[in-house]
Amino acid sequence: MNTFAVNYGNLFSITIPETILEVVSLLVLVVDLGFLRKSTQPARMTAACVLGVIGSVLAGLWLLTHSGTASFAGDALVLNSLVAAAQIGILLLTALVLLLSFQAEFSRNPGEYVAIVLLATTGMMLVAAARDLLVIFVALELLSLSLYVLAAFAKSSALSSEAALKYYLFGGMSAALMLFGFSYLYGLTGTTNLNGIAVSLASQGLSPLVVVAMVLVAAGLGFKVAAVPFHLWAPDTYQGAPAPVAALIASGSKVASFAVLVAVTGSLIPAASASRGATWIVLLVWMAGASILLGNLAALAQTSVRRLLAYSAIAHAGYMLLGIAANTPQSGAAVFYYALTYALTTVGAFGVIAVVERNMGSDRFDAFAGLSRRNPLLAASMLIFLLSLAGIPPLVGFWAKFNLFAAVLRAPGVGAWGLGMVIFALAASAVSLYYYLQVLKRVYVVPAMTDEPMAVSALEQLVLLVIALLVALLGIFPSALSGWIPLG
Amino acid sequence: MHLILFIIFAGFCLAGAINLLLQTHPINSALSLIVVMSSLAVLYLLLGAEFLAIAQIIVYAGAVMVLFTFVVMLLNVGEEEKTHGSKAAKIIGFPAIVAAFSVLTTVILAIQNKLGGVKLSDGVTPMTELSTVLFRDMLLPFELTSVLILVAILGAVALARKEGHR
Amino acid sequence: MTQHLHLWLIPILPFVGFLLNGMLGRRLPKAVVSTIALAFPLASFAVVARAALIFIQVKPQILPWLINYSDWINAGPLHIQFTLALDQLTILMLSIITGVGFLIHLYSVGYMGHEEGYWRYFSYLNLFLFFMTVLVLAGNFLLMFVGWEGVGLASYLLIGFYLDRDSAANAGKKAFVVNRIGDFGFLVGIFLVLANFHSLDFFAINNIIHSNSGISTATFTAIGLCLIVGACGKSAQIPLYVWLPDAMEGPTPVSALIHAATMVTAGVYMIARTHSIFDRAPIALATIAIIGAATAFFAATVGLVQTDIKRVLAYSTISQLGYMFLACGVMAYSAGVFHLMTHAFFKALLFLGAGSVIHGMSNEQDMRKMGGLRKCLPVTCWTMFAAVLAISGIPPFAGFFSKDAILAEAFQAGSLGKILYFVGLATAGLTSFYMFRLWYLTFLGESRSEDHDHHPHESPWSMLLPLVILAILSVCGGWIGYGRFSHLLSPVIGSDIVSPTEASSGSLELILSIVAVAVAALGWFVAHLLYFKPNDRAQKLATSARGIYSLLLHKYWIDELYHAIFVAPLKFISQYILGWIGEGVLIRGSAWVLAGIASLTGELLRRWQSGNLRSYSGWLVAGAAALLLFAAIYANHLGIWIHFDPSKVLPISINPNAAGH
Amino acid sequence: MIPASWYLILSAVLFSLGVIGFLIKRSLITVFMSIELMLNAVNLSFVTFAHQWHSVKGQIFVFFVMMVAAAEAAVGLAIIIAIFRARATLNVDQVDLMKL
Repeated sequence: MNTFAVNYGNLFSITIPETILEVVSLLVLVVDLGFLRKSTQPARMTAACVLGVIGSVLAGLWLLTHSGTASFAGDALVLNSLVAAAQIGILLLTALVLLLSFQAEFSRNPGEYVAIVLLATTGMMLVAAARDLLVIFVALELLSLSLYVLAAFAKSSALSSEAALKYYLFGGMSAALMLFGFSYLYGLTGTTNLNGIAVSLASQGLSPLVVVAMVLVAAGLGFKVAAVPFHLWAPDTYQGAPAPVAALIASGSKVASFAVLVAVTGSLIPAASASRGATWIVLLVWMAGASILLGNLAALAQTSVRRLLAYSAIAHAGYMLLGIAANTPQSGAAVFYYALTYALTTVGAFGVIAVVERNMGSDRFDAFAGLSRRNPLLAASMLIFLLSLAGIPPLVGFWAKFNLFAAVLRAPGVGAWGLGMVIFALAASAVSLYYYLQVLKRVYVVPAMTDEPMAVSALEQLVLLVIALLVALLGIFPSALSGWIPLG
Repeated sequence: MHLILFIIFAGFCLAGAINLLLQTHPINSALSLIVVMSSLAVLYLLLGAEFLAIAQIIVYAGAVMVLFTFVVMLLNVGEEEKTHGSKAAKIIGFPAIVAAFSVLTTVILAIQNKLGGVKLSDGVTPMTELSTVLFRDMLLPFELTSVLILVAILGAVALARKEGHR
Repeated sequence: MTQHLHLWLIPILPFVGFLLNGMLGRRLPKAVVSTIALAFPLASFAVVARAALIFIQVKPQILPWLINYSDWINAGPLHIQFTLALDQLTILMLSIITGVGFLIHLYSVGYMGHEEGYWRYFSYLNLFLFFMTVLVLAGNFLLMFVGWEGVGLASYLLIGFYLDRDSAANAGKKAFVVNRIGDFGFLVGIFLVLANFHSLDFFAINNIIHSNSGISTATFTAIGLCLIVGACGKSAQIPLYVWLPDAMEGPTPVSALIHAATMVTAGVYMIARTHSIFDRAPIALATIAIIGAATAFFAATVGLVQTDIKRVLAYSTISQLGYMFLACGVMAYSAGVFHLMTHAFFKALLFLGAGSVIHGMSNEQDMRKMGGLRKCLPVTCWTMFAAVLAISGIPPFAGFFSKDAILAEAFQAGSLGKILYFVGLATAGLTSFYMFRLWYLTFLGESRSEDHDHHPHESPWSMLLPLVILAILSVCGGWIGYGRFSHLLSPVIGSDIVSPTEASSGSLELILSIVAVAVAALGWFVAHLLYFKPNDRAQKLATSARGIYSLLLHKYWIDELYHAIFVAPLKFISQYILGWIGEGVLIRGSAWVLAGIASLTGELLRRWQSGNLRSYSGWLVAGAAALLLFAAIYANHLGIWIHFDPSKVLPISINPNAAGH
Repeated sequence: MIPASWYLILSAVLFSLGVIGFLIKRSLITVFMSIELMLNAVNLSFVTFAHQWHSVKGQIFVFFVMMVAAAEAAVGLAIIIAIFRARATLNVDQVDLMKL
């Protein structure tokens, strides 16, 4: 074991953004439970959200201004441009989710709600940066625990607690599976560091135990990204959780999980041993294929927009898994780009769903009927989000897909199978347009049950428009962020 | 000596775990789980993990299981009903578990020679070493657990608190 | 001079129009909305015209003229630039798009004047022009694809413009989804191009191809076939044509602009643009030719018996597009593009004329209820007559020259070409028949309208002016272009491989022309016999050949066939198989499912997402076990169990102290 | 001397029993206990490997798993209380409002 001295000084220096978030979350609690105890519910929510947004913006600004490459505690935690990009993306997503939470009425504990959202964000940021099994585990648990709690936050809704329960139970099971895999990895290599594991595995022949460990780790991480067959929680949780929480689960948590999946893939495929790599890749490809197939097919049968988004999320996870399986630096970056832009779009879609639900009390297709006449701007945003998810150019969803599949095809050793998978994925995404159009048909064509305008706060409207604009502009200038996040 | 201890406590472990599944009242299951955990503590001792053995008793058998029994009492949970919500669980689940377990065991047995053996004389991990690693190399995750526990407290309070008239 | 030519203005101007009308249109008076909607396309046309003058007369030698505006995508080894390209083909297409586009905008001011959502209509129309000009100006596949999908979107929005019609919404969706199938093929083709040429730039690819890069014919064929799927989707060729007749649900000027003159020709344009790939893929070329000829003939036969005036024109469009495909398939790209141009004139005219009729008849589209409109709508009547002559291939109208060129080239292109020539010739006869039938039924004879109180009225000048201009183009467009056309386009789409075309002899061409005109005249004659005077000859014919008539009337039952083969099973899967997941009752009641494997799968699917936690666990475990077993077997297949070297696996037993503290 | 594989197999058995708990137990509380059982199985595996490697990393890992498990149990039980308030039942088979 290498000797390196770690003290609070350098721990603090590398985790300043996370620390900012933690301090702000405590501040939120103090303000909410201390000063504003007697205030009205909306005032408390507003104060808490404002503080939360300020916190995430501060942390994001710090990251933006302090770019650089660093590693900590023997590479337990790394900070490079890609990780920083993921972290800034996560912070942005959190800020957007908080901005969309201003009107949320599901909780009577706004202080706790915002504090836990911020702590969950800390978890996501650390997950994205972690390169040590132990840190990955603890950070993932921080993330998961926060999300379990958040999913149950709408206590007056029976669906919310059920959503939390399903999320929790399968989260717990998958965490145990993943830990079991981690224990075998540790047993085979004697280290928990991903680099160490890569080096050690490369020097050994392929042992059957590694194969077992791979499957177990794939199960744990497959749960986080909602890949078939570990996806069963996703539709129920997306449907039952409060809308902003569902948005967070679908966005920030996804980004973080894919980041860690990329890192783990890098360590499980040491260049020296093609056959071991092949096993892991084949696992990923199978999960990807099953996710794409099942996600798209099941989405066709949905009548709840949230469940539809859940199944489409499964399909999107499948596309991204293909990119991870390609395992080149380009495909890794393409997955990042895809995950971030997908997450952004999904947050927007859930924002629209939240507004509709507040007005109509349901997220069924009928609730969206005539949205274009009740609120044209909201309808236009939804149009942009859903078309981007379907991969229609020139929206960003198209570039993400194009870039991802191009990266997959360029990866060395992609033969007929790789080409076949890409064609399969393209065909599936062509099918996916159909169910997105089912929603858009309600939005634009089916007459509304009532003509009264859809009530939406100016802030929500603004945030949704900004997201829609981002989705469209990034589609027109896909390389606009290339200094920040490489396209591939 | 080692063999006898292992067989006894591994036996306790298995018996406890199986009993956990067979009992219908949650309290009985909880007690069985305590048996499993205590036996595991002894096995940890056999493996030279002195500190973990103690932590196992205090944290798991002590704190966590007390929490469980507390909730059982609080909600006055009774015997579990034998409902039939799912056939798939049995039809699909059991063969799957058997298959997975067989693969796992086969793999472990296939490489068992290379896994080495456990000797009682291998010694005990010194506390100082443990704490050095914990508080120096693993400082980050250690601090992270404090955040984790904060989330747990906040969450538990927020979820378990009664909400007035709503 | 060239540095002052801003190509980006061409697409951006309509886009600004779209933004202005889309955002503010709701609050603006109609006059302002129409001014905005007309001014920007007109300005765009002016830029195109100036570019055309500069390049064609002053300095043709500097074409193709490429402008890289910026790095667009810079992803590792993938560099794609924001390139607009201008060459002779582009200039021609742009002139049609912005020119005819402007006329149709002008026409729409009158036609759509009373519609609710006037501003929405014009903003969509401008959006369409934006995407269409992007498609044509694109210097690489990717930018072209953006325009390609964009015009699909605009078309979807415009077909579904009549919000209160459910059939319109469904037609829009059908168009979008069918186009997506084509787009899927196009995308696969683009990926194949990327994988093989490592570039998506049209001109770079041409250079690679010309430098004999050693890319095999099989690769070219694969790429070509994928691109054909894309072209078939957009240009409504067999088997992806089904969306176009339904697209007639949209407003008539939209049908004229998008579904006749511009968007549907994008497939032909794309093939011409990438012809250097097709030139090296004979199988792909033959496929195009066969698809084109088959579509031309098939759609013409369906057109024979349709009674809805717009549907006749829709099938006629499909049929004419088939001619263009046939031309591309025999490597007569310039003939294909020539026909594209003349077709844009006369088909836009036909649609606008039909629109004028529909407008005058207060939204009546059934030709059986028309008749005798010659007196009420004189301008419409005679401009449409010019278009009918043009499309039927009667000299010296525009269609004669282009169709003749295609047929002549086909005849000289090997034995397959000769067979396809006769198909095309037969189609020409059918075309002339159903077009004259349309004209006779609509304008001659006595009025068959049931509504005697209503008197059809001629349209306002804003609708008639485009008709007259297009009529002039339909009359003169052919002989102006004749002869000069292939010379003009030869730098762009002149085949760079020695064409199999035999050296054409003047006498052969003359004979072919005479035969073609004779066939067209025959079609006219038959139509004249049947429809010139009210008589029951047509009725008799229909009854005596009832089988064929019904087959044709129902469009060969293709929609029904598609429904049975594709739609119904998909619906079945999504409604029933997945529906069972939620509704176990259905299954329990039916004994046949409980028996055999069918019951097992049904039960499994129903169980899968039952909401029950324990069954979720069961599935999760099953999935994990399956992955584990699969990985074990796969690993075994790789040989790790056999070549397992224990000494290298775990260092533990070898050196217990290896791991330091 | 006992082969280390015995410990590992014991761990695998305990883990499988935990998974079986998920499949057959109807009471939510007992299902939660099954999670604890699985985590304990993992811990045994970690301790065994730590012993074999003479490395404290594995033991530290176990230490963290314990802490996380404690926090997780607290959250899980809070969710149970929320469920109980909403549904007045802790039967797994009856928490299935959402399907398809």
